[in-house]
Amino acid sequence: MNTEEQLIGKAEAILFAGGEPVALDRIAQVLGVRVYAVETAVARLQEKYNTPESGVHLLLLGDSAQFCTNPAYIEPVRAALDLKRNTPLSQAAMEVLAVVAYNQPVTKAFVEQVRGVDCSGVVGSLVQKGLLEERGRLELPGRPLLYGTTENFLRCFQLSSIDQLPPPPGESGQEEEEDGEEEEGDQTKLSLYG
Amino acid sequence: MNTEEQLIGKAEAILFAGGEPVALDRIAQVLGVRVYAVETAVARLQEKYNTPESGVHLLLLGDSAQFCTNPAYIEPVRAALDLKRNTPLSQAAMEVLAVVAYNQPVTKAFVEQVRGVDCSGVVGSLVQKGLLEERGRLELPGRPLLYGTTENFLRCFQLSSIDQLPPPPGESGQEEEEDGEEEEGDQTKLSLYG
Amino acid sequence: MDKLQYKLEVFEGPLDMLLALVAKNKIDIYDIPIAELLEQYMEQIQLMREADLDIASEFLEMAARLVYIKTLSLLPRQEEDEDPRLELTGLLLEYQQCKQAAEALRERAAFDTVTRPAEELPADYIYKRIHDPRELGQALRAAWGKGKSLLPPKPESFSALVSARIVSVASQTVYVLRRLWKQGTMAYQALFREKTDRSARIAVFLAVLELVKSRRIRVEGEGGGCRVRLLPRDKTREEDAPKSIQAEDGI
Repeated sequence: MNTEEQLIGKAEAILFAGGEPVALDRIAQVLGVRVYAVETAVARLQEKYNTPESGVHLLLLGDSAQFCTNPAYIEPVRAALDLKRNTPLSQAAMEVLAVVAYNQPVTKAFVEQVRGVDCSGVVGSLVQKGLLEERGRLELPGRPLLYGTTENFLRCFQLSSIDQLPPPPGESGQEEEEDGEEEEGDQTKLSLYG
Repeated sequence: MNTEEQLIGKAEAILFAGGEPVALDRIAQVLGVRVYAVETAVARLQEKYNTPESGVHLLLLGDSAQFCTNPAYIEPVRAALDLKRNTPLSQAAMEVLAVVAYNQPVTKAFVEQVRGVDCSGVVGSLVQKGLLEERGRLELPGRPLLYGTTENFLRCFQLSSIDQLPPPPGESGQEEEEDGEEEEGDQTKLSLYG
Repeated sequence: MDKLQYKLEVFEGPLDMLLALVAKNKIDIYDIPIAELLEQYMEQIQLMREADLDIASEFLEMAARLVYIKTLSLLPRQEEDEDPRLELTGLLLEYQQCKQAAEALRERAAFDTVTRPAEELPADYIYKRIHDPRELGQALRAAWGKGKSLLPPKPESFSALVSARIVSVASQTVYVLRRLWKQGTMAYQALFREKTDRSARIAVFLAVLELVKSRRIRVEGEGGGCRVRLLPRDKTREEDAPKSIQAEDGI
């Protein structure tokens, strides 16, 4: 029913029209093929698109894929579309993101406990920026909201899945004071992601 | 400053991120090249994109260009992006449909009088769903629109013609106030549908 | 004077401030000299006060907490009692990791890709589900039941304000008699069903009153269930009937 070329073309059309990250199993379901076939199609598209000169790159974000512009061309794109430069995230925002990213899904109360300060405003603005999202509620008195990171978060931090986060500083951090070898350990770990 | 490949890539990135048609002279201005160079770049991109299997096509619209999905793949794209609005009919929609089906052609005012609530939204959405259609106007002050059911309606309700509608239990309802025997009548009729 | 020259840092919170003090004084986080830390912490709070900074309540809570830990550590302790400083150590470690993770994330941050808005494709609204035709009958019955509820005022009902349409009582007397002539009796409310505007409804109501008064009709029953019955001709008395009725009778 689908030649391979058509399958790739349809996946390309869906990802392109979607704008947002589109789940690969969604594409598989619509095209009536296995997820594996979509993964292969996406890999072929990535070969085609992800060259240093290409204007468009195809990113894998978790179980989804999304087209975006080649970062090398951000300046002309911003200029042509009158896009504002993103203001860098504040220290508070980075800390909240880090706590959520490594512990998700988490409540705001958890984040506040780690940071020792109220985080409502920061969490709200990260949700608004599309970096955090609500993930249901915790079945505890008060049914607090749970938060997790978004696919947009993955894109902004150049991760293809949340597993690709740099190893949490937790383990090595605790050893820090004890054996003083954490730097070496960290670097070997980081080199895997560099 | 720009190799030809880079120029093409930048134009591609701008057109991709723009979404809407982007004027070629705008691209030329941003990239600091002549419009002619952008036209050449667009032509090269068209060669690359506009194949029958490609998911994305590049259209030239006067002095602008725009990426869009290959029209041949519109169906899978719609399915994937949930652009098929096929949620089951609401109770309100079903009632409006029934009142029209048994009394067509009727005005919206008639349906509203029967149901006792405003029906504009529901009638509009039933027309959009291809279940109701306009059937001219009533020659009365204000010339209200008349509505009737469609071929698609017959298909959805498995009827080969409108005469095949099950006998309306509504008739006894209409007599309700007049003969005082509607309850008994209703029950016998309802047992057919029970 | 020394204190005033000390450049006041901006802290993310009390934990951030404590970590800075720990680092500055090379304090062993696993064996916190609580009295010394408390003193330095209070010094910082004092500096903030002098600089007229808003001191968030969290800073004061932490001060209270440090005082509490200090008090506990002065009390004699049993072997099995937990070191009161342990919780503070835990908090500081956790926050330290949080800061490190934030730093690692920042290095990865790249806000230099632009995505595309979703293409605006016309949706396919055509309904395709299959239903049992009998659902229509059920829906019709449900719909008829609802008509009894009150409609919001129709735009036409306001037209009376602009151009009052006068419905004469006489014409409605004829209407009531005609309806009853065929059936002899009918539900009172049914008389009003076709009368949508207020003027006609009032005219019908007045016509009913007049006909009752002239004993051409009788209203039987109560409330919503009451019915109107046409009385036999011989029971009426010509002299009581209003002129309009007489005119009708003459036909």
